[in-house]
This record gives sequence, structure tokens and C-alpha cells, in this order.
Amino acid sequence: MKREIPLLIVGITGFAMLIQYFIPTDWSEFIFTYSQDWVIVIGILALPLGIWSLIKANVLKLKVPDERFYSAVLLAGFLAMLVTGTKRESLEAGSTFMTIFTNVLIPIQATIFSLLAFFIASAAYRAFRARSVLATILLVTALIIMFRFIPLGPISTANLSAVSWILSVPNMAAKRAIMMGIGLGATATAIKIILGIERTYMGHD
Amino acid sequence: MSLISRIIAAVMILACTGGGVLAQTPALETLADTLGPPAPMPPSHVVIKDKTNDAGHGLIITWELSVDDGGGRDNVIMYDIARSNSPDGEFTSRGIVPKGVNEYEDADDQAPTPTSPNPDYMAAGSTWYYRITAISDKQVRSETSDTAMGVTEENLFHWGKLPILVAVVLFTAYILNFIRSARKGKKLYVRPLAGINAVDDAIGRATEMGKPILYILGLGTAGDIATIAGFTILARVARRTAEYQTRVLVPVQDPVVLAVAQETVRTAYLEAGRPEQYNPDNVFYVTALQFPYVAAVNGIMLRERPATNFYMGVFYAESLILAETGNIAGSIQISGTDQVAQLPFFVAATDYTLIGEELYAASAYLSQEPVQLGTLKAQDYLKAIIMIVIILGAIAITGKWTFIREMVTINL
Amino acid sequence: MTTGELILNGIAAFLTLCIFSFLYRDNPFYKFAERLVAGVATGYWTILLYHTNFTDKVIEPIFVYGQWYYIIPSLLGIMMWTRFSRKWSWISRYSIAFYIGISSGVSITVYLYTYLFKQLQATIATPITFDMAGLNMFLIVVAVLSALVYFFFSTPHKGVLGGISKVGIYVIMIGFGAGFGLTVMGRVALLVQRVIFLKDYFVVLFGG
Amino acid sequence: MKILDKIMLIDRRWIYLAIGLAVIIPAIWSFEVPVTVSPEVKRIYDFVDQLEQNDYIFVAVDYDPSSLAELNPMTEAIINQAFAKNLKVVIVTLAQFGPGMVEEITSRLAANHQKIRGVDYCFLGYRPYPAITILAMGVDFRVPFPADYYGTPLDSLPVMQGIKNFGDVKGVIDLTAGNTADFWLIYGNGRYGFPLAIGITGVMSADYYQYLQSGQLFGIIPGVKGAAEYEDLVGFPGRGMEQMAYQVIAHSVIILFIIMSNVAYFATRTKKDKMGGGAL
Repeated sequence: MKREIPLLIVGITGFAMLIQYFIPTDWSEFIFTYSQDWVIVIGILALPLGIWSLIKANVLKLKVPDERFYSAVLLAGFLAMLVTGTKRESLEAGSTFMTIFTNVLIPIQATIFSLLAFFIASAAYRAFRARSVLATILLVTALIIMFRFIPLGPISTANLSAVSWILSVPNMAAKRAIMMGIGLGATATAIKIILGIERTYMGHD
Repeated sequence: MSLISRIIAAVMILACTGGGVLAQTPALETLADTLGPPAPMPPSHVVIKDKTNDAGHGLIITWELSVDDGGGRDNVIMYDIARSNSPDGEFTSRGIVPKGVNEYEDADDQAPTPTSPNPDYMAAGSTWYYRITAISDKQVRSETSDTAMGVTEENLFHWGKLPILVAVVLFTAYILNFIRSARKGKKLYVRPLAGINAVDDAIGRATEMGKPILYILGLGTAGDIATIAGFTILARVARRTAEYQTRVLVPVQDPVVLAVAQETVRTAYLEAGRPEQYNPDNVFYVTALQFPYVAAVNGIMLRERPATNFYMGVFYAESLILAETGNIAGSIQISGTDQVAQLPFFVAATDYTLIGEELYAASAYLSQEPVQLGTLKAQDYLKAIIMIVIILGAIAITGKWTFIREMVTINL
Repeated sequence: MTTGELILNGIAAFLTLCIFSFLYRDNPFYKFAERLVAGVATGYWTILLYHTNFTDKVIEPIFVYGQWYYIIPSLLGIMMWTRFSRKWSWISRYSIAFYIGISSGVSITVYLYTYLFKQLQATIATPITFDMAGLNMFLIVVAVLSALVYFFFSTPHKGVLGGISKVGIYVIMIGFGAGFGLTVMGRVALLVQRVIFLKDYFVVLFGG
Repeated sequence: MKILDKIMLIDRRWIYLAIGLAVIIPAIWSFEVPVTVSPEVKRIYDFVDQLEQNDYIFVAVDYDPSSLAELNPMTEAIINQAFAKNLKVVIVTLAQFGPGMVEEITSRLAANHQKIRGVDYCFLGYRPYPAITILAMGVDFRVPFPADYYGTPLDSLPVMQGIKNFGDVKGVIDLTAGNTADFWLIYGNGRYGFPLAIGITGVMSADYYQYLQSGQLFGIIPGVKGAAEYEDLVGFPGRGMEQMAYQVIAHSVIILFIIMSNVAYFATRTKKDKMGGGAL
């Protein structure tokens, strides 16, 4: 009852969605859109679980002297967005809500994203050492591709032909093979989930 | 030819009814004046068939080209397709196609609603009448073709998707078959995977160091298959950590993932016989957006200094930010994702990487249950079939035979 | 810039620097920005979902359009809240079951179509002719086959198969090297944008 | 050996500093860097270069402002080249938010080259549904575009006299951020067989090199790098070149670090690699 019926539900809904794909009628189309809405609605209504988890952890930390300030900042940021965002119009440009979005969220997000420029360099420094055949292949390919920016006269011209070949032949082949493997692996896992063979995610008592 | 013209036709309908690509075509008035430029001969033999693989909202109209299209006076530049709901009713233009094309797909599946009535809607089982006119380069219209009739029909199976159905049935059959033979006790070999073998060592290391394990499920939802594979691996990891009494921290960014991850970890502690040691606060929600989530996880890595970081699931650009920060913190890192674009970064920056399909195989490996290992065998069989199709297909296409390629082509 | 804009840009510039300070080491400024953004992002997400998806998929269907059948997913969503109670939390498994069942059923065909059939079809689309292009097509076929062999799990990678699988992992590594090398440009461009943002701000601030 | 040991265990913050400087320095002092031209870019340049005065070239500007940073430099370089050679240019856009951008670029460049709208070039405008628009233009430009972007009927434009469809243009260059390249390949080159080249964003470029191999494209301009190359060839340095300074320095820094790392690695190889890391 606590585990068997949910597993049965997984099997039935999964099978229904699988069959739906092959039936082109309006009915079938409706089931598809409607079921996608189920997933969306469950996802939205589950949000209080996340918020509760976040609030609880940070309210508890308010008692820890070293953490107090930071948790207060987090809670203040959260509340500020809730208070300024109550009206539908607050999603339009110019509102306090969107001003915070533009001047706090956007710059921080963009800056974290840009940290990648530094990390891609340090990762290359550490990983691209010719200590094995595989590492050497990785290193040489990445170097050839990066060298396309370096102006070295005739060497560069030859290098650019190599770049174009690498991209269209081995790189393309690698991508395709990895994708086909993923296709098989994901399909097998999904079939196992529907058949109830893969059920770890469900937990039990 | 026919596929292309179908696509043209489909797009033309949209263009003429909704977007109005060609709505600005100059008025195509007929020049009845016999002294004017000559009118082309009309197209003939109009045949109307149901559009297949649909819910009954479309018809395919074919005709024989006007004799002045590519021959005769050679003055046809396009055809106008007109429709009516009765043979004597008013015929209105549904679209045009360029010369040389003898097929048009007329479809409209926008059922009318109280707010948007749609008189052009083609209901399943409705009857329509068509006439085709050729138009010359001087905008002179031919006489109309004979009127032809067609009835829309609802189809119950999408034949264009047949190859996928065959693959599903074949795959399921193989999986069930290998599970059955595995249950009978047949021993199955699986080759070692470095990333899997490292899991136990990594947990042992955390125990020795007295530091926690950090388990990242990525940015996928609980419905993503890669995330579900991540849950299975999490269950194994959590079970070991329960046995060794090591903490496992799971920061997540989706509330449903939070619920499932908590349930997974709780069950793992239960199975390890230590339910009292399970702390639900170790699986916690951080925030929903990608980079704020990354910022928080980075902070955890540098402050908690986990002995081992796992990355299992769907990852985007954050893969390298996380992996490099984990490296700064001195953690051993094991990663696995089905995001092809992120694999290079995991391979470069983490100690072990499960590449694509290996992530899905990992749960079977870790369980060592014959039932799970059986599915790996099924995957290999499918892979062998794919390889045979590639070899035969490549040979066939070189000999200009397209039948193998067509066999694996999906016509949506 | 007006004073207001100057202040707002100043906040953005300050937070940008807070995040960059992480490169040196973890510090209170980074921690401040990290927590602030976690709070703001959660608040933003909550409000966004409330005004968009929640209104469109729960409130309007049920209360405006009278689509009573939208009550079912809403009930399933509310059943997730039983997780607040240890005793009743098993009820949430019903919701999770629908969530995962629907997603898995849809995934099967999506993965087979995009990841398998489309790739398969692309691999056997072009004839192998006796020129450079044909040679490359031949090489692609061979490379795809050997990379697929690398993913065989149930056979030992020894002998001929071991050799092919080795070629396969080489091919895969070339792909990874190329992917890594190609990405550098985009990442540098992101950093350039932030640097130019800071430069423009300081130029205005100090009247450079 | 001591120095090499230190290099092996270099504090990553030195790497960060180097990358930071590589980006900050060009932001303060802008300068030009030399570029080496790729064969696939050179072929497009040569193609346009060998055309005779008053030959027609067709340019499709199929991107929205979100990809403007990478693609505008290409569009400008190509139109600059065409105007400088006194070619006639026909321009279309299949991107919804393209027209304003195209209008701005063409009128600015036309003024620079003393070219007259309707006489030396024609901007057809925008139509949705790329497949049908391309097919219809293959019949006659006047089918989808009875009038140009400014509402003048094509028949009354001097530049459009005696030109009917793709058969009358020497080649088509598509500047795109994504899938419109597929439409041009299938419905354009595939059906009407005109020479086709594309300029495309860096991330998308890898997927299109296969069409170079198969001969369906005669050239590709990939990302900022390609744009800078084209600007270099045409001799009108612009935004592409500007962005190149950052890229060249940053790439050089990373390459230098990789080389250093390997030198140190081989020199100290007898010792255990203490840095760890890397799945290999």
C-alpha cells in the first residue's frame, strides 16, 4: 500500500505515456498536455518543501554567532523579494522587484558564470599533462583547437585545416557515439523504472 | 520531392492563414481580355487523400501539372489551391505552391473556442472540396481544375514512428529475457569501471579523515532519467556512509528532488540498520537558480572541506566551477553526467568520470544484482544491432540504396 | 548616470567584486554575496512561479475556466506537503509516482528519437566515395563504431575488441579535447563583459 | 630542479592573476593583434573578391540582436567588401527582430560608401517561416516580397531590374545564430543549387563543418575569430578585431601555462605527481 501502489502508478502512467506517443488523435494529444501539467503543478506545489528547508536551516543558524549575520542577509533577501513581488505588475521593468533582480541577481549570476574563464585555465594547467596516452590525446587536441587564435603565419594556416578536420570528423564521431550510448542507457533505465525493477528512488519503511 | 513539398505546403498554410508570408502577393486578378497575355492551361486530375498519421485535421491534395508548367508556353509560376465546404459554395484560397510542385497539404487543427472562432478548422470526418488554378508569370489565372472531394480521417497509429516502437519492443524483450536468465542463476560478466571501483575507496577515505561526503545531484528535475540514476547511486553511497558513520551532505535545487533524495537517504540508513542516525537536515534545499546554487555549493566545499564530492545527474556550465572548487578544497571527485557538452570538463577536473551511458550503468554495477546486470547485457545487444545497422547502412548508401536509412528514419 | 543609477550600479559593481574575491580565498564578502543571492534567488523564483505557472495552471483553470480536472494535479501537489509529517509522509509517494511515471514514459521515446535514431540516421546519410570527403565519411563511420565498442559492458575488453575499444576511447578523448578547446573563447568573452562593466562604472565614478 | 618543482605545485592564484590581466590590459589599452586566416573564411572572401562589378550577391541576416556581438562584425565586413567592389547586394532577414538591425547597418555602411538604396542594394525585409520564404524566393523574389522593406515595389527599384530569383545571384551568404542554416542548406542549396556559405556563432560552428566536407557549403565564418579574420581580409577592422585582442592574449596565456606545466612535469617526472587531479 505504501510502496506497491505507487510503483503500480509509475508503471501505469509510464506505459500510458509511452503508448500515447504513437497515437496521433486529439484525445492522445490532450492526455499528453494534461499530464505535462500534472508534472508542472506537482513541481510548483512542492516548492514550500524547499522554502521550509531553507528557512529552517537559516533560522536555526541565527542562534550561531558566526553565522547570524549571513543567515539574516539571506532571510532579508528572500523577504525583500516576497514583499516587493506581491503584485502581478512587479514583474514589469521599473518595479522595485525587478530593480533588485537587475542589480543584485543579474550581476552576481553573470560574475559566477564568468569565473569559468579562470577555472578553465587552472583546470587545463592541472589536467593537460602528458602522463598517459589518453591525457596526451586530450592535451594535444585541446592545444590544436586553442592554437587557432595564435597568429603564427604558415603554421597557423596548417593548424586551421587540422581544426576544421578535427571538428568535422573525430569530434563529430565521438559526439554521435556518446549520444547513442546515452540514448540506450537512458531508455534502459526508463524501461526499468516503468517495469518496477529500478525502484530505489521510491524508498520504503 | 514529396516530403519537401509537403513541408512547403504545411508551412504555406501557416503563412497564409496565420503569419501572412504571402498575404502581400499582388492581387491575382484574372485578365479575361483575350488580347492580354495568354492564360496557362489548368492543372488536371486532382486527387485528395487523407493526411496520414494525424488526428483527422488535414488532407493531401495532388494534381497533374499544367501542360504549360515546364513545357508548352512554360509560363506557369505557381498554383493556387482553393477550398470550399460544398461543391457549389464559395471557394477561397488556402495557399499557393511554386511551379513544379504537384502536392499541397491543407491542415488546420485549431478547434474553435468561444474566444477564437476558427471557420477554417478541419474537424475529423469533415468533407471538403478543392479546385486548383495555375497562375502565369504575368499573373494570369488559368481556368480552375475540376472540383475534387476529400474527407478527413482520424488515424489511430502514427506509422512514421514505427521504428521507435520496434526499438522499444525489442529493447523491453531483451531486458526481460536477460533478467529471466539472470534470475535462473546464469553468471553475467561485467567489465570493471574505474569510477565505480573508486566509490568504496572514496567513502573509506572520508571515514578516515573524519570529513563529510558531498553529493550533488545536478540541475535536473526528479523526472530526468540522469537524476534518477543519481538517486540510485546516492542510495549506495548513503548506505555505506551509514555503515561507516560518515556524514553525507546533499544540497539540492528542486523541491521534488529534495523529497526524493531525503527518502532515498532515509531508506539507505534504514537498510544499513541505523535509522536513528539519519538526519533529514543533511539533505537540504539551497535555491532554485543555477548560479546562486553554485555559489552556495562552493561555499559549502570550502567551509566543510568534504573528503569526497560526487556529481551525478544533469549538469550545465556549473560543472567546471564546482569541480575546480572541489579541487581547491582538496576533495576526491567522482562525476557522471549525460550532458555531452560538460563531459570534457568533468574528465579534465575530476578524478573519475562516468561518461554518458556509464552513468546509467553505474546503478547496475553498484547493486551487483543479477536482475540489474541483465539489463546491461540487453544494452550491449542493442548496441551490437546499431553497429550492424551502421555498417550495412554505410555500405548501402555508398551503393546509393537508401532503404536502410529509410528504415531508421522517423517521419514526425 | 543619475545618482540613483550610480548607486544601483555601485551595488552591482560591489557584488561583482565580492564574487571575484572568491578567487583569492573564501572570505566574508563572498559569503555575504553568496547568502544574499541565495535569498534573493529563492524569493525571485517563488514570486515568478506564483505569478506565472501557479496562476496559469492552478488558479485560472480551476477558478476561472472551470476546468475541474485540474483539481487532481493540485491535490497531488498538496499531498507533497505530507512530507512535513513523519507519520504521513508516505502519502507523498503517490505524487512522486505520478511525477516520475509520466516523466519516464515520455523520456523513452524522446531519448530514442533524439539520441539514437537521429544520430544513427546522420551517420549513414552520406556515401563513402573515393575522394577526401568520402575518406572522411569512412573515418566517421569507423570512429563511431569503435567508440560504441568502448561502451560494451558485458564483454572483456581484450584481444581485437580491446584494441577497437582503445581506438574508441581515443576518439572520445579527441572529442573532449575539442570540446574543451572550443569553449575557452566563450568563457573569456563572459569575463570580458564583466571587466568592461566594472571599467565603465569606475570611469563614470571617477570621471575618467 | 627547485624552480620546476615549484612550477608543478604553482599556486593556482597566479594562473587567475594572469587570466585577469589578460582581460584587463586590453580593456584599458586597446590594440590590434594579427590574425591568421582560415581556409574556410578565405574561400568566402575570394569568392566575393573575384566577382565582377555589378554582379549580384545575396546576404541573409538571420539572427536576432542577442547574437549581434558575434555576427554583426561579419555582416558589416561582407557588406563593406561588396560595396567596396561595387557589387549589387540583395539582403533579406529571416529573424523576427532582424529588420531594425539590418536597416541600421545597411544605411550606415551605404552612407560610408556613397551607395544608394534601391540602386546599389535592396533590403527585402522580414518574412516568417524560413522554409517557405526561401522556396518562394527560388521562384521569384517578388513572390514573398512584392515590395522591399520600405514598401517600394521591387519592380520599380533599379537594382531589381533583370533579377528574378537565386538563378541571378552569384552566391548566398547566410549569417545565422542557429537553425536557419539548415533551411538554407535543405531548401536553398539543396533545391536551387546556388553556392552557399555561412557565418555562424562560435558554439554552433562545430556542427556545420561537416557540410564543408560534403561540399554543400563553400565556406564558414566561425564566431568572433572568423569575423576578425574577415575584417582583416577586407581591411575594415571593427568589433571582431577588438574582441580578438582579449581572446588572443587569454588563449596564449592558457597555452603557455599548459606548456610550462608539461615541461615541469617531464623534468620532475621521477617524483610522484603530487598535484593529483584529472580522471586520466
